[in-house]
Amino acid sequence: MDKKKLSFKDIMINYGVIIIVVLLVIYTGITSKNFLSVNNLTNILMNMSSRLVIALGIAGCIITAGCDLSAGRMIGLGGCIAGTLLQKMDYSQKFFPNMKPMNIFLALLIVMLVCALFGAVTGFFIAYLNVPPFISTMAMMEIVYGINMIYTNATPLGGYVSSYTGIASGRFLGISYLIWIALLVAVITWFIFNMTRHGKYMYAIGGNPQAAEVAGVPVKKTLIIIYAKAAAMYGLAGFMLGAKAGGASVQLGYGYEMEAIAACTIGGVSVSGGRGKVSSAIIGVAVFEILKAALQFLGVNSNAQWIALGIIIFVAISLDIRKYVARK
Amino acid sequence: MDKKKLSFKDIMINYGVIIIVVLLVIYTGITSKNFLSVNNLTNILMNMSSRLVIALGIAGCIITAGCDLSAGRMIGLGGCIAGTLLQKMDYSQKFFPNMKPMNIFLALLIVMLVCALFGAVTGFFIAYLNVPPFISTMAMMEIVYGINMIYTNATPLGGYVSSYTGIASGRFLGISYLIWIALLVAVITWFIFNMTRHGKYMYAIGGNPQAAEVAGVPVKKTLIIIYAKAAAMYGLAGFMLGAKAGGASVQLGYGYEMEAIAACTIGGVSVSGGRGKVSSAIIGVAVFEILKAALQFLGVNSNAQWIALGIIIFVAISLDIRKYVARK
Amino acid sequence: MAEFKLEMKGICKSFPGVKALDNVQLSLRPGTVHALMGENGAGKSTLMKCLFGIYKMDAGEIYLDGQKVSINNPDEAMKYGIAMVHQELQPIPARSVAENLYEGRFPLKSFGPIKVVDHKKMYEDTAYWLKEVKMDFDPKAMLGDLSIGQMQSVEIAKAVSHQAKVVIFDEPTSSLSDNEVEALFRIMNDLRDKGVAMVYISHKMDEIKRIADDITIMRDGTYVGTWSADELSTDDIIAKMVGRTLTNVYPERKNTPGEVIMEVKHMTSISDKSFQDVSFNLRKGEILGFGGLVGAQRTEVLEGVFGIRALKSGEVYVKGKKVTIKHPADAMKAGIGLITEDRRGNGIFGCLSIKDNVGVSTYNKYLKAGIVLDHKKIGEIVDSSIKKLRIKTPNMKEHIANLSGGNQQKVIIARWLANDPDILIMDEPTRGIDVGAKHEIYEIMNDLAAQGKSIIMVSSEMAELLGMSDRVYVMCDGKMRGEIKDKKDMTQAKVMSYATQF
Amino acid sequence: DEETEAATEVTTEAATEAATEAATEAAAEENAEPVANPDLADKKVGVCIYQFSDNFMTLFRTELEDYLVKLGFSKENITIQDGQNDQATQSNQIDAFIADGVDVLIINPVNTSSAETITDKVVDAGIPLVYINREPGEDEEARWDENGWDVTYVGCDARQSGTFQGEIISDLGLDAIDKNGNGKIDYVMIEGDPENVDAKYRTEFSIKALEDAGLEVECLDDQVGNWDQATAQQLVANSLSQYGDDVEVVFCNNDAMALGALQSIEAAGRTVGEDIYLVGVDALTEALDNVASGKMTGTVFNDHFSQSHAAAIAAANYLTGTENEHYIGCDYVKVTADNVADIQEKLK
Ligand SMILES: Nc1ncnc2c1ncn2[C@@H]1O[C@H](COP(=O)(O)OP(=O)(O)OP(=O)(O)O)[C@@H](O)[C@H]1O
Ligand SMILES: Nc1ncnc2c1ncn2[C@@H]1O[C@H](COP(=O)(O)OP(=O)(O)OP(=O)(O)O)[C@@H](O)[C@H]1O
Ligand SMILES: OC[C@H]1O[C@@H](O)[C@H](O)[C@@H](O)[C@H]1O
Ligand SMILES: [Mg+2]
Ligand SMILES: [Mg+2]
Repeated sequence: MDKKKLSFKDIMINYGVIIIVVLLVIYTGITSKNFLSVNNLTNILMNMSSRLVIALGIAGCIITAGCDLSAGRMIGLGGCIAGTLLQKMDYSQKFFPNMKPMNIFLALLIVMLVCALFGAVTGFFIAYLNVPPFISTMAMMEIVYGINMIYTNATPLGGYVSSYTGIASGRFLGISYLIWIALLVAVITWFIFNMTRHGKYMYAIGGNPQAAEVAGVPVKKTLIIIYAKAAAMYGLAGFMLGAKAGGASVQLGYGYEMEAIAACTIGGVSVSGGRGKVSSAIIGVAVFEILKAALQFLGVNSNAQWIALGIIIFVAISLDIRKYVARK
Repeated sequence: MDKKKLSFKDIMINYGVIIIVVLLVIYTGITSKNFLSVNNLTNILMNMSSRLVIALGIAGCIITAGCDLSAGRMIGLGGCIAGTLLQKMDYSQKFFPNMKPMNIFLALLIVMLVCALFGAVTGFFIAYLNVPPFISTMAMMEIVYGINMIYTNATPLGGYVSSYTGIASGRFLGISYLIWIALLVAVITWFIFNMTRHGKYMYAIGGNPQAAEVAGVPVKKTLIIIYAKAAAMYGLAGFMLGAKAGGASVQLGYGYEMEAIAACTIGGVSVSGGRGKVSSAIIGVAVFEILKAALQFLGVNSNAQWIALGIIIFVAISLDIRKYVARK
Repeated sequence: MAEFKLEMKGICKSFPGVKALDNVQLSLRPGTVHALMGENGAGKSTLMKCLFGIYKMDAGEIYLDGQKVSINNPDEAMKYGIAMVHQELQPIPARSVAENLYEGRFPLKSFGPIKVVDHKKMYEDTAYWLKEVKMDFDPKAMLGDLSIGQMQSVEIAKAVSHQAKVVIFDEPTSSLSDNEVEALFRIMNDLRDKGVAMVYISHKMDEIKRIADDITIMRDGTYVGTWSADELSTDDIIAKMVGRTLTNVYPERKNTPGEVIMEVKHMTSISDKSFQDVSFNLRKGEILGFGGLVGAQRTEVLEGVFGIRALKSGEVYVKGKKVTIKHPADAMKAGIGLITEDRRGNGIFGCLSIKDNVGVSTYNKYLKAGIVLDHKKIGEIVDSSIKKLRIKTPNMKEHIANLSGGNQQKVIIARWLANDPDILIMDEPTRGIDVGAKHEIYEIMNDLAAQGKSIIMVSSEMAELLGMSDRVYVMCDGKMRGEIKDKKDMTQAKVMSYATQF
Repeated sequence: DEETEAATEVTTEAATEAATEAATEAAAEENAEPVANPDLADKKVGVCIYQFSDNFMTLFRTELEDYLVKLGFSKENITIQDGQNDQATQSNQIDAFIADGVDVLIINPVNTSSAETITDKVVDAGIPLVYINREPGEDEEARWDENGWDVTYVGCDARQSGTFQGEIISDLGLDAIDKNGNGKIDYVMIEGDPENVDAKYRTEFSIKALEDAGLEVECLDDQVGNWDQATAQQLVANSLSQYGDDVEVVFCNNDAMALGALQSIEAAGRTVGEDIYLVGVDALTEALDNVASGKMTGTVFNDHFSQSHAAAIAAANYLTGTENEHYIGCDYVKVTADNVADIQEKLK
């Protein structure tokens, strides 16, 4: 085997997913004229925004070798709480008919706090009662859904005040607020992951929980914070999605956790814990959103899109995982 | 601490879930008259039958420290394939208008083989390309769904021949065929788990995959067999569910994997691998089905049922996990 | 000032089915190294884990400087000035050396109102402490990229960096090279001068004689006694640990090797950084030693033979026939067995019973009608191994994770004995094993050889290598550097001269 | 409450007649093939369906696509997207359609409450819009009218389907139904996806119709079956084993669930039409067969032909410069043993 061949293989292994996506973008750009328009690229960025917030939240859980199946239902709860608090006075189907629409920041705060509370409960069961994250977050997923059903009585919400929908339609420096929010969350998350003690504890717990415990890391407290923080981020994402869709219902966000976990993994967050960066989440989310848009532009049959998505996950992770496989 | 107190606590920790369920059964039996009728108990056993087949399939995956998110969609595929092959000649919406209804055993064989094939593909990616089971089965879940959508074009299937629906309505020694099938599957699974080399290999892989490799266990082959076998069982479950409901659609089985995983865990299968028995799956499935029936009998609001289910999972696993936590 | 820096009194600790500690005591004088001795499973690690707050003891008291204290978790232990180097490595492989060193106590600085980790200080301090322990790798290096020995050195640096008043070393040298051991002893001498009280646990008698001031001996979870190091000879220590006297550690060989049974030719790893062009042969009934410094790639070569590591080229002949080995199962078919050096990583199945741990490699042999496992036969074999190897356990259903390290090792030996290979590769077979058990393992090796089985033994312990081998190959840096055919040429000097031919 | 009354008005006997008429009209239209307009051949159509796996919407979209082609659109210019029952996903798809520059959008919204935002976006982009199957609120429809936007809704009123279900039962008369002789109609309700208006209205209006007919009702059990046959089978089996012979009527929000319920009813040794009554909605082929053979008391035909054709025509109208009304109604059709043959004929 000569050197050249090997390095080509290495490139494929390390950047395989990205290369595939770039090829797809080029192909789609050539065959359907508007794909590479500024308009459509903004669209893709907008679509990425809330997905990124979710992925960054879930990434924290995965890095501790956990996961969070409750993400989707938390998004729904966040979106619905925001929806009930931010309806126009004159909307005929108003949820709280006589309540003035709340200040949007206050509403956001409430959404994030409520979600964080549920997240903290999940974290408590994981940390103190040794319930595996998969099971614990699954249980919370059911509970949050039930609560949201009871709260909204399964009524779809709409008729939002313009300051709320304005979060999606408004722009600053030509860029949608949604994108700014996602950027801000990414920067804060980067800071937490890399610059704070909490971030390092997170990696330690994922890398080797016994070692972390023995080294004096407050494992339990850290876990609770991680799940609470993640839940707050799902709440934020629900808030963003509601603004963008101009409405919300209990189904909002359903199943998003799967895509977020897949996105993180594709980007390089290891489900066995201890490894993963903010950039991993960004790459993974970009892959998914670009793929979805490209498939639609190419006119691929919706049913076949599921298959394409599944195949991409297989291929992407097969290529990627080999980076970490010991040279055997 | 005196002996007595300790042993009460021990009993709670070891049999907590079962005790809670027994109390619930007694309470429901007293407050709603028909709960403890033979009729209703048969009914619960019928409901358990297909769930048990699923749980036993997924248990094998969990014991190897994996999981299987594709179960639900495989059930849907199995139910739909069976549906298309077993329609009456004179049914006007017949999927294959001129095809004679197949022999039901042949149809079952086809269903199980097709599912097993997809399961083997999942297993291949897990075993040979190191794709984590969570991700690999998630990808397969999407693919199988897409394929089923294309295959059936989301047409609801019905008009089954009576020999097919007879599997649910027919009885042998007064017990429904469905229950016999579940029993048979449980016995075979017990045999495989405990009496065969393959079963021991499964536990070894879950206990320590590297060690298994070094000990000469054919890890890759075993993993592929486990995922293929599990998929065949989901196919069987889909076949059973179709017979019982008298019809099938692509949504059949959706989300069942979560409940199956939760049931296994409640019964004592460890998500970190290496631990779990056939009886674990039986206990877990019984807990869920009894709970669901009891909540319905007690007239608990549908939305609140989600919350109750979530809480039971939390409590059950919190009690259970402590069996394995070294007392520090 | 109290006479003792630290006292543990009346310590009791039970695990389900095992009384691991029964009224044990330990008293550390400041400025001394206190050796804690005992067979595998005597309860040494358990006692230290109780001290460090990892286990909650059932009964007993701990006094620090004469004050009674209660220690509930490692964090509290560290706050009391206690540090520990753990027997089972505790690394976080995906993080940097510096982070591993400062985990749980990162230096912070203010970033506006927020406290952030002071990376600059962390890296500088890490570099300082690494230099203290005579190590000079990059604080930013990924811990997982280091060798096991280097990781152990990081653990030592970490314990030292705590500037603790009590430092516990639980078998720190089991994977250190001689140079690294020397460095450790220098550090310990420094600490002694600074008045630090140390506990030192090791199964290597020569180390004890060199470094210990006091010796406490335990047996079966009970306290035997405490002596000054000069009061006891090595034989005394062994007798008190084992409860009987052992005359010759390396038992007499009963046979002479026969014809060549296996030949390995020009084996080269698929990785350029790994072993190149390694050839050797093995005779029937022979104990063949593989010497070299830690990191010489001996393990990799033998794992290559066994089908765990990918090869670029090379051939293996067993009994004159060429065999293709791509998987351990192929190796087993060719009559080869392997006891790996990394017991926890790829040896034991922690959550499985002793029976399943022994049985796993032998199921092919015990099938009824080609399908059903013969549980009765397997049970008998496991039972007899437990007796033969004197594995300390309530019964064969016990989870292997609950056994002491040494007993776990014996279970793995039992696995391969049950498999009955013609050729058994043993990689560091006595690492972490007490003298009594070591002797037993050596006797088993000799018996196997006498039965016509062949053994390849990788050992970093010079005495063992020279004491047991019929013939020795020495590797350095992935290359075969020499063969010592004659027993009388086997000297430490000769082995070292080959082992350092970089 | 006004709204409720209005709905009840719509669903009088007269309306039933009108509905049957509409069905026959649609049938007539069916036979008369539309003329393909060549101007439409290069127009791009974006279609958003709330969820592909939905059986009824599958019939709807298949027919819609065929009919669009008949009207002159070319197949490769029609893109149909699966909203996966998620408004956010659907909104993204709508954005992509806008970016892609489609000429007309046909949207089956996931959440009708999001209609305002969707309309704003689409109107801003200057694209005509046809909503189908799920009706945006009155406020919203009023806006289209006021601003004269090219936006319309084509569909049925779900309240009507519920009322028809109730009427099918009430027409039988109390004596026929009240087997346990307590003077009440004892029923079990199996609901579809609870956030779907169709499910809500069917649950509410089927019972309301009974009460309006002067019958007393008793709800024994009300469970959520999520439109799913297997789930409904299990729920009804549980109900029957709890309430036994007291169960007199099983209402299912759709036919798939009614088919599941039928399995449980038969397994419990009960006979529809003799000691128990069963109604669904949708007129799935198998349900029609069952109505014909008496295994189901009745169902309600959810006329996807008229609806999809009307939607396709509305879309074509916008592109050819013809205006549309802002509300294009269609009617459900009550199906019982009496008229089942007609409906079966129509669906062949
Ligand atoms: N977590 C545990 N659960 C059950 N038993 C345990 C556990 N940890 C240790 N033991 C038992 O306690 C006893 C003492 O073990 P310990 O590890 O302290 O021995 P040790 O003296 O350190 O031996 P070695 O020299 O092999 O390290 C052993 O019999 C062991 O099986
Ligand atoms: N190519 C490599 N790159 C980085 N590290 C390596 C490489 N090869 C070996 N090492 C490290 O060197 C260490 C020793 O290698 P190996 O186990 O082959 O040597 P050995 O002589 O068998 O040592 P031991 O006596 O511990 O068995 C291993 O821990 C391994 O991680
Ligand atoms: O929205 C989904 C639902 O739509 C209804 O119109 C139909 O009757 C139901 O069967 C279900 O398909
Ligand atoms: Mg020890
Ligand atoms: Mg009555």
